[in-house]
Amino acid sequence: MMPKLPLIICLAGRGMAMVELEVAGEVLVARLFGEIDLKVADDLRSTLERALDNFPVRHLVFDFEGVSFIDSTGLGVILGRYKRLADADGRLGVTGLGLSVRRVLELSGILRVAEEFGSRAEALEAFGGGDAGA
Amino acid sequence: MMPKLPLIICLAGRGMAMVELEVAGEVLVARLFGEIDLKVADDLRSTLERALDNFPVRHLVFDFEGVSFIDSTGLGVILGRYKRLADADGRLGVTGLGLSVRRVLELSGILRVAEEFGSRAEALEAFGGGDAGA
Amino acid sequence: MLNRFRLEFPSRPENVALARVTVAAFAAQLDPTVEELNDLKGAVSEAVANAIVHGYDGAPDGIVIVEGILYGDAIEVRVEDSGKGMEDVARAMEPEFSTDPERLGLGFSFMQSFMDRVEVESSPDRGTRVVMRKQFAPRH
Amino acid sequence: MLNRFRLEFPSRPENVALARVTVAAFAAQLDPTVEELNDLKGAVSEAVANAIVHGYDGAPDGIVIVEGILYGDAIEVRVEDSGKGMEDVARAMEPEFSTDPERLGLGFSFMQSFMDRVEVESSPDRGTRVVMRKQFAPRH
Ligand SMILES: Nc1ncnc2c1ncn2[C@@H]1O[C@H](COP(=O)(O)OP(=O)(O)O)[C@@H](O)[C@H]1O
Ligand SMILES: Nc1ncnc2c1ncn2[C@@H]1O[C@H](COP(=O)(O)OP(=O)(O)O)[C@@H](O)[C@H]1O
Repeated sequence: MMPKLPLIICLAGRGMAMVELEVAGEVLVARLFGEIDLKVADDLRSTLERALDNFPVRHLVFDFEGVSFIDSTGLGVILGRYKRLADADGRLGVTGLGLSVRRVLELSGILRVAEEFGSRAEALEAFGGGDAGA
Repeated sequence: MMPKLPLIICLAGRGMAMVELEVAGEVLVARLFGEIDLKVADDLRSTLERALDNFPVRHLVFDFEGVSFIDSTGLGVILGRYKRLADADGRLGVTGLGLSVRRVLELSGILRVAEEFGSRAEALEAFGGGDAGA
Repeated sequence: MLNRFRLEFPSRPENVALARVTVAAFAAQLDPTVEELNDLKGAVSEAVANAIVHGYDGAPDGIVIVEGILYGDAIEVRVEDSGKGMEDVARAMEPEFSTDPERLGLGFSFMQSFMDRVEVESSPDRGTRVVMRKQFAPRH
Repeated sequence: MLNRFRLEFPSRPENVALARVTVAAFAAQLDPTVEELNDLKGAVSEAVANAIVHGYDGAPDGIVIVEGILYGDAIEVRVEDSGKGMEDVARAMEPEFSTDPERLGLGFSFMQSFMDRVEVESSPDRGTRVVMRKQFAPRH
Protein backbone atom coordinates (compact mmCIF):
# COMPACT_ATOMS: atom_id res chain seq x y z
CA MET A 1 0.00 0.00 0.00
CA MET A 2 1.24 3.47 -0.89
CA PRO A 3 1.10 5.91 1.94
CA LYS A 4 -1.09 8.90 1.27
CA LEU A 5 1.14 11.77 0.24
CA PRO A 6 1.07 14.85 2.41
CA LEU A 7 -0.25 17.77 0.42
CA ILE A 8 2.34 19.36 -1.86
CA ILE A 9 1.70 23.02 -2.50
CA CYS A 10 3.54 24.70 -5.30
CA LEU A 11 3.77 28.46 -5.22
CA ALA A 12 3.57 30.46 -8.41
CA GLY A 13 5.52 33.65 -8.02
CA ARG A 14 4.64 35.66 -4.99
CA GLY A 15 2.34 33.81 -2.66
CA MET A 16 -0.24 32.43 -5.07
CA ALA A 17 -0.67 28.66 -5.04
CA MET A 18 -0.90 27.48 -8.64
CA VAL A 19 -1.26 23.77 -7.92
CA GLU A 20 -1.90 21.49 -4.98
CA LEU A 21 -0.98 17.84 -5.41
CA GLU A 22 -2.11 14.77 -3.59
CA VAL A 23 -1.24 11.16 -4.31
CA ALA A 24 -3.86 8.59 -3.37
CA GLY A 25 -2.87 5.04 -4.19
CA GLU A 26 -1.98 5.09 -7.89
CA VAL A 27 -3.75 8.37 -8.60
CA LEU A 28 -2.15 11.80 -8.71
CA VAL A 29 -4.71 14.51 -8.07
CA ALA A 30 -3.78 18.07 -9.08
CA ARG A 31 -5.94 20.99 -8.10
CA LEU A 32 -5.09 23.93 -10.32
CA PHE A 33 -5.62 27.56 -9.37
CA GLY A 34 -5.66 30.93 -11.10
CA GLU A 35 -4.43 31.59 -14.61
CA ILE A 36 -2.60 28.66 -16.15
CA ASP A 37 -0.49 30.21 -18.87
CA LEU A 38 3.15 30.68 -19.86
CA LYS A 39 3.92 32.35 -16.56
CA VAL A 40 3.34 29.19 -14.54
CA ALA A 41 3.93 26.54 -17.21
CA ASP A 42 7.54 25.67 -16.32
CA ASP A 43 6.86 25.44 -12.59
CA LEU A 44 3.74 23.41 -13.12
CA ARG A 45 5.52 21.03 -15.46
CA SER A 46 8.42 20.39 -13.09
CA THR A 47 6.15 20.03 -10.07
CA LEU A 48 4.09 17.40 -11.87
CA GLU A 49 7.20 15.66 -13.22
CA ARG A 50 8.69 15.45 -9.76
CA ALA A 51 5.53 13.83 -8.42
CA LEU A 52 5.47 11.34 -11.30
CA ASP A 53 9.15 10.56 -10.72
CA ASN A 54 8.70 9.91 -7.03
CA PHE A 55 5.44 8.04 -6.80
CA PRO A 56 4.14 5.01 -8.71
CA VAL A 57 1.31 6.98 -10.28
CA ARG A 58 -0.86 5.36 -12.95
CA HIS A 59 -3.73 7.83 -13.33
CA LEU A 60 -4.05 11.59 -13.32
CA VAL A 61 -6.92 13.77 -12.12
CA PHE A 62 -7.03 17.53 -12.73
CA ASP A 63 -9.46 19.71 -10.80
CA PHE A 64 -10.04 22.99 -12.67
CA GLU A 65 -12.49 24.46 -10.20
CA GLY A 66 -10.07 27.20 -9.15
CA VAL A 67 -8.91 27.99 -12.69
CA SER A 68 -10.01 31.31 -14.16
CA PHE A 69 -8.04 30.98 -17.38
CA ILE A 70 -6.03 28.38 -19.27
CA ASP A 71 -4.48 28.55 -22.73
CA SER A 72 -2.83 26.02 -25.06
CA THR A 73 0.49 26.45 -23.21
CA GLY A 74 -1.20 25.31 -20.00
CA LEU A 75 -3.05 22.49 -21.72
CA GLY A 76 0.25 21.33 -23.21
CA VAL A 77 1.68 20.86 -19.74
CA ILE A 78 -1.28 18.72 -18.74
CA LEU A 79 -1.36 16.60 -21.89
CA GLY A 80 2.41 16.18 -21.80
CA ARG A 81 2.26 14.65 -18.32
CA TYR A 82 -0.63 12.41 -19.30
CA LYS A 83 1.38 11.08 -22.26
CA ARG A 84 3.88 9.62 -19.79
CA LEU A 85 1.11 7.46 -18.38
CA ALA A 86 -1.06 6.77 -21.42
CA ASP A 87 1.07 3.89 -22.76
CA ALA A 88 0.66 2.02 -19.48
CA ASP A 89 -3.14 2.30 -19.70
CA GLY A 90 -3.17 5.38 -17.53
CA ARG A 91 -6.41 7.30 -17.32
CA LEU A 92 -6.95 11.06 -17.30
CA GLY A 93 -9.76 12.53 -15.23
CA VAL A 94 -10.98 16.13 -15.19
CA THR A 95 -13.42 17.90 -12.91
CA GLY A 96 -14.57 21.40 -11.99
CA LEU A 97 -14.83 22.69 -15.57
CA GLY A 98 -16.14 26.23 -15.80
CA LEU A 99 -17.39 27.62 -19.10
CA SER A 100 -14.10 28.99 -20.39
CA VAL A 101 -12.05 25.97 -19.31
CA ARG A 102 -14.57 23.60 -20.88
CA ARG A 103 -14.36 25.51 -24.13
CA VAL A 104 -10.59 25.08 -24.50
CA LEU A 105 -10.62 21.49 -23.27
CA GLU A 106 -13.16 20.80 -25.99
CA LEU A 107 -11.26 22.71 -28.68
CA SER A 108 -8.04 20.91 -27.81
CA GLY A 109 -9.64 17.48 -28.00
CA ILE A 110 -8.71 16.73 -24.38
CA LEU A 111 -12.36 16.09 -23.58
CA ARG A 112 -12.27 13.20 -26.05
CA VAL A 113 -9.37 11.60 -24.19
CA ALA A 114 -10.23 12.49 -20.62
CA GLU A 115 -13.07 11.27 -18.43
CA GLU A 116 -15.09 14.00 -16.77
CA PHE A 117 -16.25 13.62 -13.19
CA GLY A 118 -18.55 15.58 -10.91
CA SER A 119 -15.91 15.86 -8.20
CA ARG A 120 -12.39 14.76 -7.28
CA ALA A 121 -13.90 12.13 -4.99
CA GLU A 122 -15.83 10.59 -7.87
CA ALA A 123 -12.73 10.55 -10.04
CA LEU A 124 -10.73 8.87 -7.29
CA GLU A 125 -13.39 6.29 -6.77
CA ALA A 126 -13.48 5.51 -10.49
CA PHE A 127 -9.67 5.30 -10.69
CA GLY A 128 -9.37 3.22 -7.52
CA GLY A 129 -7.53 5.90 -5.57
CA GLY A 130 -9.24 5.25 -2.26
CA ASP A 131 -10.75 7.97 -0.16
CA ALA A 132 -8.17 10.75 -0.53
CA GLY A 133 -9.45 14.12 -1.63
CA ALA A 134 -12.96 13.20 -0.56
CA MET B 1 -46.64 68.18 -1.28
CA MET B 2 -44.15 67.22 -3.97
CA PRO B 3 -45.06 64.04 -5.75
CA LYS B 4 -42.48 61.33 -5.43
CA LEU B 5 -40.42 61.33 -8.60
CA PRO B 6 -40.46 58.18 -10.67
CA LEU B 7 -37.01 56.68 -10.76
CA ILE B 8 -34.71 58.35 -13.28
CA ILE B 9 -32.06 56.02 -14.62
CA CYS B 10 -29.15 57.50 -16.48
CA LEU B 11 -27.19 55.19 -18.72
CA ALA B 12 -23.46 55.60 -19.02
CA GLY B 13 -22.31 54.42 -22.38
CA ARG B 14 -23.53 50.99 -23.37
CA GLY B 15 -26.05 49.62 -20.95
CA MET B 16 -24.42 50.39 -17.62
CA ALA B 17 -26.47 52.52 -15.25
CA MET B 18 -24.16 55.09 -13.68
CA VAL B 19 -26.71 56.86 -11.52
CA GLU B 20 -30.28 56.36 -10.36
CA LEU B 21 -32.08 59.40 -9.04
CA GLU B 22 -35.07 59.73 -6.80
CA VAL B 23 -36.63 62.90 -5.40
CA ALA B 24 -38.36 62.55 -2.05
CA GLY B 25 -39.80 65.78 -0.73
CA GLU B 26 -36.91 68.23 -0.75
CA VAL B 27 -34.23 65.57 -0.97
CA LEU B 28 -32.53 64.34 -4.12
CA VAL B 29 -31.12 60.86 -3.63
CA ALA B 30 -28.49 59.68 -6.13
CA ARG B 31 -27.32 56.09 -6.16
CA LEU B 32 -24.02 55.90 -8.01
CA PHE B 33 -22.72 52.80 -9.76
CA GLY B 34 -19.44 51.61 -11.19
CA GLU B 35 -16.41 53.77 -11.85
CA ILE B 36 -17.08 57.47 -11.45
CA ASP B 37 -14.35 59.13 -13.47
CA LEU B 38 -13.91 61.38 -16.50
CA LYS B 39 -15.82 58.95 -18.68
CA VAL B 40 -19.11 59.54 -16.91
CA ALA B 41 -18.49 63.00 -15.41
CA ASP B 42 -20.31 65.07 -18.04
CA ASP B 43 -23.36 62.82 -18.13
CA LEU B 44 -23.51 62.65 -14.36
CA ARG B 45 -23.23 66.43 -14.06
CA SER B 46 -25.99 67.15 -16.53
CA THR B 47 -28.28 64.49 -15.10
CA LEU B 48 -27.92 65.98 -11.62
CA GLU B 49 -28.31 69.54 -12.95
CA ARG B 50 -31.50 68.61 -14.73
CA ALA B 51 -32.95 67.17 -11.56
CA LEU B 52 -31.94 70.26 -9.56
CA ASP B 53 -33.48 72.49 -12.23
CA ASN B 54 -36.77 70.67 -12.26
CA PHE B 55 -37.44 69.91 -8.63
CA PRO B 56 -37.33 72.12 -5.54
CA VAL B 57 -34.48 70.16 -4.01
CA ARG B 58 -32.82 71.42 -0.80
CA HIS B 59 -30.68 68.48 0.27
CA LEU B 60 -28.55 65.91 -1.54
CA VAL B 61 -27.85 62.30 -0.63
CA PHE B 62 -25.27 60.18 -2.47
CA ASP B 63 -25.22 56.42 -2.05
CA PHE B 64 -21.80 55.04 -2.99
CA GLU B 65 -22.59 51.41 -2.28
CA GLY B 66 -22.34 50.46 -5.97
CA VAL B 67 -19.21 52.52 -6.62
CA SER B 68 -15.99 50.60 -7.23
CA PHE B 69 -13.88 53.65 -8.03
CA ILE B 70 -14.11 57.44 -7.87
CA ASP B 71 -11.44 60.07 -8.54
CA SER B 72 -11.23 63.83 -8.07
CA THR B 73 -13.06 64.39 -11.36
CA GLY B 74 -16.02 62.44 -10.00
CA LEU B 75 -15.86 64.13 -6.61
CA GLY B 76 -15.84 67.50 -8.37
CA VAL B 77 -19.18 66.72 -9.98
CA ILE B 78 -20.67 65.88 -6.60
CA LEU B 79 -19.27 68.89 -4.75
CA GLY B 80 -20.19 71.19 -7.61
CA ARG B 81 -23.84 70.19 -7.35
CA TYR B 82 -23.80 70.51 -3.59
CA LYS B 83 -22.45 74.08 -3.90
CA ARG B 84 -25.69 75.05 -5.64
CA LEU B 85 -27.56 74.13 -2.47
CA ALA B 86 -25.08 74.99 0.28
CA ASP B 87 -25.93 78.71 0.40
CA ALA B 88 -29.57 77.91 1.08
CA ASP B 89 -28.60 75.74 4.07
CA GLY B 90 -28.68 72.60 1.97
CA ARG B 91 -27.23 69.48 3.52
CA LEU B 92 -25.10 66.78 1.91
CA GLY B 93 -25.50 63.17 2.99
CA VAL B 94 -23.35 60.21 2.02
CA THR B 95 -23.83 56.51 2.58
CA GLY B 96 -22.45 53.16 1.44
CA LEU B 97 -18.78 54.14 1.64
CA GLY B 98 -16.42 51.30 0.83
CA LEU B 99 -12.75 51.52 1.75
CA SER B 100 -11.49 53.19 -1.41
CA VAL B 101 -14.38 55.64 -1.65
CA ARG B 102 -13.99 56.58 2.00
CA ARG B 103 -10.31 57.27 1.44
CA VAL B 104 -10.88 59.81 -1.33
CA LEU B 105 -13.86 61.40 0.41
CA GLU B 106 -11.59 61.91 3.40
CA LEU B 107 -8.66 63.21 1.34
CA SER B 108 -10.91 65.65 -0.47
CA GLY B 109 -12.38 67.04 2.74
CA ILE B 110 -15.90 66.07 1.66
CA LEU B 111 -16.29 64.01 4.83
CA ARG B 112 -15.89 67.22 6.83
CA VAL B 113 -18.79 68.85 4.96
CA ALA B 114 -21.04 65.87 4.46
CA GLU B 115 -23.02 63.87 7.00
CA GLU B 116 -22.53 60.13 6.82
CA PHE B 117 -25.48 57.78 7.27
CA GLY B 118 -25.87 54.05 7.61
CA SER B 119 -28.37 53.87 4.77
CA ARG B 120 -30.34 56.01 2.32
CA ALA B 121 -33.39 55.61 4.51
CA GLU B 122 -31.57 57.07 7.52
CA ALA B 123 -30.34 59.98 5.44
CA LEU B 124 -33.84 60.67 4.17
CA GLU B 125 -35.25 60.55 7.64
CA ALA B 126 -32.63 63.01 8.90
CA PHE B 127 -33.22 65.35 5.94
CA GLY B 128 -37.00 65.11 6.20
CA GLY B 129 -37.43 63.39 2.86
CA GLY B 130 -40.22 61.09 3.95
CA ASP B 131 -40.19 57.40 3.22
CA ALA B 132 -38.78 57.30 -0.30
CA GLY B 133 -35.83 55.02 -0.88
CA ALA B 134 -36.62 53.08 2.27
CA MET C 1 -10.80 59.10 -34.74
CA LEU C 2 -11.30 55.47 -33.78
CA ASN C 3 -10.33 54.41 -30.33
CA ARG C 4 -7.11 52.43 -30.19
CA PHE C 5 -4.14 51.59 -28.02
CA ARG C 6 -0.60 50.36 -28.38
CA LEU C 7 1.09 48.38 -25.62
CA GLU C 8 4.78 47.47 -25.60
CA PHE C 9 6.47 45.16 -23.14
CA PRO C 10 9.46 42.82 -22.89
CA SER C 11 9.00 39.15 -23.74
CA ARG C 12 8.61 37.92 -20.18
CA PRO C 13 6.11 35.19 -19.35
CA GLU C 14 4.32 37.30 -16.75
CA ASN C 15 3.39 39.83 -19.42
CA VAL C 16 1.05 37.44 -21.20
CA ALA C 17 -1.50 38.25 -18.48
CA LEU C 18 -0.79 41.97 -18.84
CA ALA C 19 -1.65 41.77 -22.53
CA ARG C 20 -4.83 39.80 -21.85
CA VAL C 21 -6.06 42.23 -19.22
CA THR C 22 -5.27 45.33 -21.29
CA VAL C 23 -7.04 44.00 -24.37
CA ALA C 24 -10.02 42.93 -22.24
CA ALA C 25 -10.23 46.34 -20.54
CA PHE C 26 -10.10 48.03 -23.92
CA ALA C 27 -12.72 45.73 -25.42
CA ALA C 28 -14.95 46.31 -22.39
CA GLN C 29 -15.83 49.63 -24.04
CA LEU C 30 -17.94 47.57 -26.45
CA ASP C 31 -19.75 45.88 -23.57
CA PRO C 32 -19.02 42.33 -24.82
CA THR C 33 -20.47 39.17 -23.31
CA VAL C 34 -18.38 37.08 -20.94
CA GLU C 35 -17.92 34.50 -23.71
CA GLU C 36 -16.74 37.11 -26.21
CA LEU C 37 -14.29 38.46 -23.66
CA ASN C 38 -13.00 34.97 -22.83
CA ASP C 39 -12.43 34.26 -26.51
CA LEU C 40 -10.58 37.52 -26.95
CA LYS C 41 -8.36 36.86 -23.95
CA GLY C 42 -7.68 33.36 -25.21
CA ALA C 43 -6.61 34.61 -28.63
CA VAL C 44 -4.33 37.28 -27.14
CA SER C 45 -2.77 34.75 -24.83
CA GLU C 46 -1.93 32.41 -27.71
CA ALA C 47 -0.44 35.12 -29.89
CA VAL C 48 1.63 36.71 -27.12
CA ALA C 49 2.86 33.34 -25.82
CA ASN C 50 3.97 32.52 -29.37
CA ALA C 51 5.84 35.81 -29.68
CA ILE C 52 7.73 35.02 -26.47
CA VAL C 53 8.26 31.27 -26.84
CA HIS C 54 8.85 31.05 -30.59
CA GLY C 55 9.61 34.59 -31.75
CA TYR C 56 12.22 35.22 -29.07
CA ASP C 57 12.91 31.59 -28.12
CA GLY C 58 12.03 32.42 -24.53
CA ALA C 59 14.55 35.24 -24.17
CA PRO C 60 13.02 37.88 -21.89
CA ASP C 61 14.42 40.97 -23.61
CA GLY C 62 12.57 41.01 -26.90
CA ILE C 63 9.88 43.62 -27.44
CA VAL C 64 6.29 42.51 -27.95
CA ILE C 65 3.78 45.02 -29.28
CA VAL C 66 0.04 44.58 -28.83
CA GLU C 67 -2.34 46.97 -30.53
CA GLY C 68 -6.10 47.22 -30.39
CA ILE C 69 -8.49 49.17 -32.58
CA LEU C 70 -12.25 49.45 -32.23
CA TYR C 71 -14.27 49.56 -35.45
CA GLY C 72 -17.92 49.94 -34.51
CA ASP C 73 -18.81 46.71 -32.75
CA ALA C 74 -15.63 44.96 -33.89
CA ILE C 75 -12.17 44.83 -32.43
CA GLU C 76 -8.91 44.30 -34.25
CA VAL C 77 -5.94 43.08 -32.23
CA ARG C 78 -2.39 42.97 -33.56
CA VAL C 79 0.42 41.12 -31.86
CA GLU C 80 3.90 41.76 -33.17
CA ASP C 81 7.39 40.58 -32.39
CA SER C 82 10.76 41.28 -33.98
CA GLY C 83 11.92 37.76 -33.39
CA LYS C 84 12.99 34.89 -35.55
CA GLY C 85 9.92 34.72 -37.78
CA MET C 86 8.70 31.75 -39.81
CA GLU C 87 9.65 30.31 -43.19
CA ASP C 88 6.29 28.75 -43.89
CA VAL C 89 3.31 30.41 -42.28
CA ALA C 90 0.73 28.10 -43.87
CA ARG C 91 2.49 25.07 -42.43
CA ALA C 92 2.83 26.71 -39.01
CA MET C 93 -0.89 27.37 -38.94
CA GLU C 94 -1.85 23.74 -39.50
CA PRO C 95 -3.51 22.23 -36.45
CA GLU C 96 -1.10 20.28 -34.26
CA PHE C 97 1.94 21.53 -36.11
CA SER C 98 4.58 22.63 -33.64
CA THR C 99 8.33 23.01 -33.72
CA ASP C 100 8.38 22.36 -29.98
CA PRO C 101 7.56 18.82 -28.76
CA GLU C 102 6.40 20.21 -25.42
CA ARG C 103 3.64 22.21 -27.11
CA LEU C 104 0.37 21.19 -28.69
CA GLY C 105 0.59 23.08 -31.96
CA LEU C 106 -2.90 24.42 -31.33
CA GLY C 107 -2.14 28.10 -30.80
CA PHE C 108 -3.20 29.25 -34.26
CA SER C 109 -6.20 26.90 -34.23
CA PHE C 110 -7.33 28.44 -30.96
CA MET C 111 -6.91 31.96 -32.36
CA GLN C 112 -9.02 30.97 -35.36
CA SER C 113 -11.71 29.47 -33.16
CA PHE C 114 -11.78 32.48 -30.85
CA MET C 115 -11.72 35.20 -33.49
CA ASP C 116 -13.50 35.76 -36.81
CA ARG C 117 -10.35 36.37 -38.80
CA VAL C 118 -6.64 35.70 -38.22
CA GLU C 119 -3.92 36.91 -40.55
CA VAL C 120 -0.25 36.22 -40.06
CA GLU C 121 2.66 38.03 -41.69
CA SER C 122 6.10 36.72 -40.94
CA SER C 123 9.57 36.75 -42.38
CA PRO C 124 12.57 34.85 -41.11
CA ASP C 125 14.83 36.90 -38.85
CA ARG C 126 12.53 39.92 -39.13
CA GLY C 127 9.61 38.86 -36.98
CA THR C 128 5.94 38.09 -36.99
CA ARG C 129 2.71 40.02 -36.91
CA VAL C 130 -0.64 38.42 -36.14
CA VAL C 131 -3.73 40.49 -37.01
CA MET C 132 -7.01 39.24 -35.58
CA ARG C 133 -10.52 40.58 -35.80
CA LYS C 134 -13.65 39.83 -33.87
CA GLN C 135 -17.14 41.18 -34.38
CA PHE C 136 -19.15 41.44 -31.18
CA ALA C 137 -22.87 40.90 -31.18
CA PRO C 138 -24.44 44.39 -31.28
CA ARG C 139 -25.65 45.36 -27.84
CA HIS C 140 -27.90 48.36 -28.54
CA MET D 1 16.28 43.72 -17.61
CA LEU D 2 13.58 45.22 -15.42
CA ASN D 3 10.01 44.55 -16.33
CA ARG D 4 8.25 47.51 -17.87
CA PHE D 5 5.50 48.51 -20.27
CA ARG D 6 4.52 51.42 -22.42
CA LEU D 7 0.90 52.13 -23.29
CA GLU D 8 -0.24 54.73 -25.81
CA PHE D 9 -3.81 55.80 -26.42
CA PRO D 10 -5.80 58.78 -27.65
CA SER D 11 -7.06 61.33 -25.11
CA ARG D 12 -10.57 59.95 -24.84
CA PRO D 13 -12.34 59.86 -21.48
CA GLU D 14 -13.00 56.12 -21.68
CA ASN D 15 -9.26 55.47 -21.75
CA VAL D 16 -8.75 56.65 -18.19
CA ALA D 17 -10.09 53.26 -17.09
CA LEU D 18 -7.85 51.49 -19.63
CA ALA D 19 -4.80 53.14 -18.07
CA ARG D 20 -5.92 52.25 -14.54
CA VAL D 21 -6.52 48.62 -15.37
CA THR D 22 -3.26 48.22 -17.29
CA VAL D 23 -1.17 49.74 -14.52
CA ALA D 24 -2.99 47.63 -11.93
CA ALA D 25 -2.46 44.42 -13.94
CA PHE D 26 1.21 45.26 -14.30
CA ALA D 27 1.61 46.09 -10.60
CA ALA D 28 -0.18 42.85 -9.69
CA GLN D 29 3.15 41.15 -10.46
CA LEU D 30 4.35 42.60 -7.15
CA ASP D 31 1.35 41.11 -5.31
CA PRO D 32 0.31 44.44 -3.74
CA THR D 33 -2.42 44.82 -1.14
CA VAL D 34 -5.87 46.01 -2.18
CA GLU D 35 -5.11 49.40 -0.61
CA GLU D 36 -1.83 49.76 -2.49
CA LEU D 37 -3.57 48.87 -5.73
CA ASN D 38 -6.39 51.34 -5.05
CA ASP D 39 -3.88 54.10 -4.40
CA LEU D 40 -2.03 53.29 -7.60
CA LYS D 41 -5.23 53.30 -9.64
CA GLY D 42 -6.23 56.59 -8.06
CA ALA D 43 -2.94 58.24 -8.94
CA VAL D 44 -3.06 57.00 -12.53
CA SER D 45 -6.62 58.21 -12.89
CA GLU D 46 -5.69 61.72 -11.74
CA ALA D 47 -2.66 62.01 -14.00
CA VAL D 48 -4.40 60.63 -17.09
CA ALA D 49 -7.53 62.74 -16.54
CA ASN D 50 -5.27 65.81 -16.29
CA ALA D 51 -3.52 64.92 -19.53
CA ILE D 52 -6.88 64.72 -21.29
CA VAL D 53 -8.74 67.59 -19.61
CA HIS D 54 -5.89 70.08 -19.24
CA GLY D 55 -3.12 68.90 -21.54
CA TYR D 56 -5.41 68.48 -24.55
CA ASP D 57 -8.33 70.65 -23.35
CA GLY D 58 -10.63 67.69 -23.77
CA ALA D 59 -9.81 67.10 -27.44
CA PRO D 60 -9.95 63.34 -28.08
CA ASP D 61 -7.08 63.08 -30.55
CA GLY D 62 -4.04 63.82 -28.40
CA ILE D 63 -1.72 60.98 -27.52
CA VAL D 64 -1.31 59.98 -23.89
CA ILE D 65 1.58 57.71 -22.92
CA VAL D 66 1.61 55.70 -19.73
CA GLU D 67 4.72 53.79 -18.75
CA GLY D 68 5.38 51.49 -15.84
CA ILE D 69 8.65 50.11 -14.52
CA LEU D 70 9.15 47.67 -11.67
CA TYR D 71 12.18 48.22 -9.46
CA GLY D 72 12.24 45.46 -6.88
CA ASP D 73 9.17 46.07 -4.75
CA ALA D 74 8.60 49.55 -6.15
CA ILE D 75 6.74 50.75 -9.18
CA GLU D 76 7.39 53.86 -11.21
CA VAL D 77 4.57 55.19 -13.36
CA ARG D 78 4.99 57.94 -15.94
CA VAL D 79 2.10 59.73 -17.57
CA GLU D 80 2.95 61.96 -20.49
CA ASP D 81 1.07 64.22 -22.85
CA SER D 82 2.19 66.49 -25.69
CA GLY D 83 -0.45 69.04 -24.81
CA LYS D 84 -0.43 72.64 -23.73
CA GLY D 85 1.81 72.25 -20.67
CA MET D 86 2.03 74.56 -17.66
CA GLU D 87 3.85 77.83 -16.99
CA ASP D 88 4.13 77.35 -13.26
CA VAL D 89 4.23 73.77 -12.06
CA ALA D 90 4.70 74.66 -8.38
CA ARG D 91 1.57 76.79 -8.43
CA ALA D 92 -0.40 74.08 -10.29
CA MET D 93 0.55 71.57 -7.63
CA GLU D 94 -0.83 73.64 -4.76
CA PRO D 95 -3.88 72.03 -3.19
CA GLU D 96 -7.16 73.42 -4.53
CA PHE D 97 -5.48 75.31 -7.31
CA SER D 98 -7.33 74.73 -10.55
CA THR D 99 -7.69 76.61 -13.81
CA ASP D 100 -11.13 75.02 -14.23
CA PRO D 101 -13.92 76.14 -11.89
CA GLU D 102 -15.70 72.81 -12.37
CA ARG D 103 -12.75 70.94 -10.87
CA LEU D 104 -11.47 70.62 -7.33
CA GLY D 105 -7.78 71.31 -7.90
CA LEU D 106 -6.97 68.19 -5.89
CA GLY D 107 -5.50 66.01 -8.61
CA PHE D 108 -1.86 66.57 -7.70
CA SER D 109 -2.68 66.37 -3.97
CA PHE D 110 -4.31 63.00 -4.53
CA MET D 111 -1.31 61.77 -6.51
CA GLN D 112 0.96 62.86 -3.67
CA SER D 113 -1.20 61.11 -1.09
CA PHE D 114 -1.42 57.93 -3.11
CA MET D 115 2.23 57.67 -4.14
CA ASP D 116 5.54 58.12 -2.33
CA ARG D 117 6.97 60.56 -4.83
CA VAL D 118 5.51 62.72 -7.60
CA GLU D 119 7.63 64.73 -10.02
CA VAL D 120 6.23 66.93 -12.74
CA GLU D 121 8.06 68.27 -15.77
CA SER D 122 6.16 70.58 -18.03
CA SER D 123 6.75 73.26 -20.58
CA PRO D 124 4.15 75.44 -22.26
CA ASP D 125 3.06 74.16 -25.66
CA ARG D 126 5.32 71.12 -25.37
CA GLY D 127 3.52 69.00 -22.85
CA THR D 128 3.71 67.48 -19.42
CA ARG D 129 5.25 64.43 -17.85
CA VAL D 130 4.29 63.18 -14.39
CA VAL D 131 6.67 60.64 -12.82
CA MET D 132 5.37 58.85 -9.74
CA ARG D 133 6.89 56.18 -7.57
CA LYS D 134 5.43 53.88 -4.98
CA GLN D 135 7.18 51.37 -2.78
CA PHE D 136 5.03 48.37 -1.90
CA ALA D 137 5.37 46.65 1.44
CA PRO D 138 7.63 43.62 0.85
CA ARG D 139 5.53 40.48 0.66
CA HIS D 140 8.16 37.73 0.98
N1 LIG E 1 5.63 34.56 -33.26
C1 LIG E 1 6.22 33.47 -33.81
N2 LIG E 1 7.50 33.52 -34.21
C2 LIG E 1 8.08 32.44 -34.77
N3 LIG E 1 7.45 31.27 -34.98
C3 LIG E 1 6.17 31.16 -34.58
C4 LIG E 1 5.48 32.24 -33.98
N4 LIG E 1 4.22 31.84 -33.71
C5 LIG E 1 4.14 30.57 -34.12
N5 LIG E 1 5.29 30.15 -34.65
C6 LIG E 1 5.58 28.80 -35.23
O1 LIG E 1 4.35 28.22 -35.55
C7 LIG E 1 4.20 26.95 -34.89
C8 LIG E 1 2.75 26.69 -34.55
O2 LIG E 1 2.28 27.65 -33.64
P1 LIG E 1 1.03 27.31 -32.73
O3 LIG E 1 -0.09 26.85 -33.58
O4 LIG E 1 0.75 28.50 -31.87
O5 LIG E 1 1.49 26.08 -31.84
P2 LIG E 1 2.56 25.98 -30.65
O6 LIG E 1 2.78 27.35 -30.08
O7 LIG E 1 1.91 25.07 -29.69
O8 LIG E 1 3.80 25.41 -31.25
C9 LIG E 1 5.11 27.06 -33.69
O9 LIG E 1 5.52 25.80 -33.20
C10 LIG E 1 6.26 27.89 -34.23
O10 LIG E 1 7.18 27.08 -34.94
N1 LIG F 1 -1.25 67.53 -17.98
C1 LIG F 1 -1.48 68.84 -17.76
N2 LIG F 1 -1.35 69.74 -18.74
C2 LIG F 1 -1.58 71.05 -18.54
N3 LIG F 1 -1.97 71.55 -17.34
C3 LIG F 1 -2.12 70.71 -16.30
C4 LIG F 1 -1.89 69.32 -16.46
N4 LIG F 1 -2.13 68.73 -15.25
C5 LIG F 1 -2.48 69.71 -14.41
N5 LIG F 1 -2.48 70.91 -15.03
C6 LIG F 1 -2.80 72.21 -14.43
O1 LIG F 1 -2.65 72.10 -13.02
C7 LIG F 1 -3.85 72.45 -12.37
C8 LIG F 1 -4.02 71.66 -11.09
O2 LIG F 1 -4.16 70.29 -11.40
P1 LIG F 1 -4.87 69.30 -10.38
O3 LIG F 1 -4.25 69.46 -9.04
O4 LIG F 1 -4.89 67.94 -10.97
O5 LIG F 1 -6.36 69.86 -10.25
P2 LIG F 1 -7.57 69.87 -11.31
O6 LIG F 1 -7.33 68.85 -12.35
O7 LIG F 1 -8.76 69.58 -10.47
O8 LIG F 1 -7.62 71.26 -11.89
C9 LIG F 1 -4.93 72.23 -13.39
O9 LIG F 1 -6.09 73.00 -13.13
C10 LIG F 1 -4.23 72.63 -14.68
O10 LIG F 1 -4.24 74.04 -14.85
